[in-house]
Amino acid sequence: MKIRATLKGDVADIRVLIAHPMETGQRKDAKGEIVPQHFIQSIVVTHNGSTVYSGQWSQAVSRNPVFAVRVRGAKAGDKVSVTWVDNKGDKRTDEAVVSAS
Amino acid sequence: MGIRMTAWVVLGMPLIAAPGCMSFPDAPATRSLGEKMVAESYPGMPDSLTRRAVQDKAQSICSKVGKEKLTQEEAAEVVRLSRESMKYPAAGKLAGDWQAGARLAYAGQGGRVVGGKVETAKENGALCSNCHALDPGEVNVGNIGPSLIGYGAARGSSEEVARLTYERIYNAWAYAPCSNMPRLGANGHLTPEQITQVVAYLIDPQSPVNRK
Amino acid sequence: MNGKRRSFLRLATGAGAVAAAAIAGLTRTGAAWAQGWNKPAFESKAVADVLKSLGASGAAESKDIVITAPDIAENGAVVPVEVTSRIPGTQAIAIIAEKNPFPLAAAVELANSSEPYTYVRIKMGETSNVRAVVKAGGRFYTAVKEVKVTVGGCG
Amino acid sequence: MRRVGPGATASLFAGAVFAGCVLAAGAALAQGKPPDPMAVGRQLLAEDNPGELWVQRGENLYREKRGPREASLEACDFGLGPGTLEGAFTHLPRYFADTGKVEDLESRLLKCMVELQGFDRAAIIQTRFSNLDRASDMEALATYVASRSNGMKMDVRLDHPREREMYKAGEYLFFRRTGPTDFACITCHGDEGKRIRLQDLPNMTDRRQMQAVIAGWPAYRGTHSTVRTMQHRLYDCNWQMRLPDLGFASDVSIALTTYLNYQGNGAVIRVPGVRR
Repeated sequence: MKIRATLKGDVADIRVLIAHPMETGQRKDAKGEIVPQHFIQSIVVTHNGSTVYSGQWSQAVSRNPVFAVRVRGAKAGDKVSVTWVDNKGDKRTDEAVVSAS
Repeated sequence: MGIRMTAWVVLGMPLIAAPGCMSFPDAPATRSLGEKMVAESYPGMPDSLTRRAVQDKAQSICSKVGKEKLTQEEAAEVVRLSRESMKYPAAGKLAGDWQAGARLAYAGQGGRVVGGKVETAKENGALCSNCHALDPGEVNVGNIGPSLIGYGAARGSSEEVARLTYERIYNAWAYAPCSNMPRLGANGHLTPEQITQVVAYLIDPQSPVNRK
Repeated sequence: MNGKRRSFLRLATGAGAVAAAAIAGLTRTGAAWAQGWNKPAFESKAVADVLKSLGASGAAESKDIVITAPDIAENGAVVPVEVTSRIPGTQAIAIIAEKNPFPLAAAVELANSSEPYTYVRIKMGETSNVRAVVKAGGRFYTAVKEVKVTVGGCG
Repeated sequence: MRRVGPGATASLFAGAVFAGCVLAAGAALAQGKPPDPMAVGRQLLAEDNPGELWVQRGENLYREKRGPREASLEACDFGLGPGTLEGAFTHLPRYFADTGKVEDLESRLLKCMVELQGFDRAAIIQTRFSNLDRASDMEALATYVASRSNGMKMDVRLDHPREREMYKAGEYLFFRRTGPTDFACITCHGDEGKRIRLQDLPNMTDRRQMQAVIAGWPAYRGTHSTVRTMQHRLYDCNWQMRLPDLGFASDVSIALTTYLNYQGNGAVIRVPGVRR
């Protein structure tokens, strides 16, 4: 995961890149076998510990997902965390700090 | 790095040199080097495929490096070779089913190689829309070749127009030597029957290409 | 986050509890977010059913929802969709690709401190309307934009 | 992407909510052209680059002790001495005395993975390109190493006679028509304002357009959901030309890369790029 949180005025623009296959369950692999669904279902972004984005996604979100959230009242040094959980129960959390643009 | 830099500085040369200041292999040496590379750069491929990377005579003439121009003699030779290559459908009719041609015109697949195998799934597409506008209602078209919107409306659908169109698809270089247009029939990418379908798509008054 | 916001994504059934629990355990405000994946909404094949599952049936058309997405997408696998709401009190935004086999792509709840904005890249199987649904002040609003999906390159 | 100026990627976090829209429409109006129906998408896709995830992964792979010899790649020489990555990519391809060959980034990585780490050459070549079922170490490593020249200018020198041979051979191949489509590189990349379907084709006889190309490879390709290297770009063009599979790190590929990179000299490297 890669999180960029950049300040513009008092708004933190939080942009997130995630490495995830986001399999739809419709694709066949090289052997012609269906690749089972494997996608992020829930994703939460916090700003200084408060949830600012609580998303639910389908398999239609692109492979290697990219998403963004913008938070007011932010300042440089604020803490941001992103946590995702997929349909297999895999999860991951990463953290970043808001930087001045 | 240090040594390279020092050498240039000592010699008082600019750090970025233009190719003109250096000695390069001449054209015949370059050609033989390039051809040797081609012969060695498709390892593990069957002969039936490596043969594709060997130039025929017309391709060789048409491969002018840089701004070098085709001579009149060369152009005439390409036209001659191209006329020689012409083959026509067994049934004789040069304009087929325009609706089948419509499907072919927008199809870009066929004949590509992955892992030493030629893709087999479907028939070869005619690749037209990669480079030409055809149906004015279709925006997803290229512009490497001229727009063919209204092709038949402008020319009619006579036997002569059908023949000219067929030949320009079968081997475009008979009319425009060394143009960007692939010699789709002569190279075996399309069958004569497929070409008649594309001809119909271009000239048939019912075709969207000619819709007012 | 208040109770009303939660209802946008609340899951009627127990499915998705694994995901919910995992998130709950990992975020400090987890308890407020201990709702699962909205299975009925995500598994609906008809747009009307998606809206119903989101509680958004009868959402009002609004010019105050701006969808920024390409008129023509060069690659259906990666269609960027940005939704901005100018409706006061925006609490949640959903993105629906109407002709996808399962139209609901994402449903997002936002905090009071979040800008009324969401951005995500989605897959689109064919040319289709992209519909945004906004929940604001407990009411639902919607807007659409057509995205034409092309086969790129040499096909 | 090519219609988006270099400044666009810098304005990543424009505070104005509709910045993407306004910039795109504004640019079109200013030029008196109808708005480009793909501009919004291109701009949005240029703003966030999943390819950055490959830089991270590549760095880990570079530092990690791997392979039968349990060695990292930190002793790999990309032309500026073992372990020096900064600026190394700007001079590639170049002649290497230890192999007696002109090599590009990927061929050099291949050599080091075989000789330093003890990996099987054929196995690396087998997995040189990722697919949706399998990642490629080569793609991640090439992206990381190239990214260490970010901000520097492409500067292929052609000091060595073998480099000059490669350059001339590359030029010859660039114009060489072959295969069932009669294509050469120049067929699609020699004129202004050309497209294959809706995709713009850079005119590679124009130095500035060539620089824009060279600045951004390896690149994250949205259609492939992965980073691709120049080796893959050339392989892919070969595939569209209906030629057989172009050999990885083959002389044809390195000669073309030498020609292209030299033509793109002066390009400020910004890797990974973003491509359709």
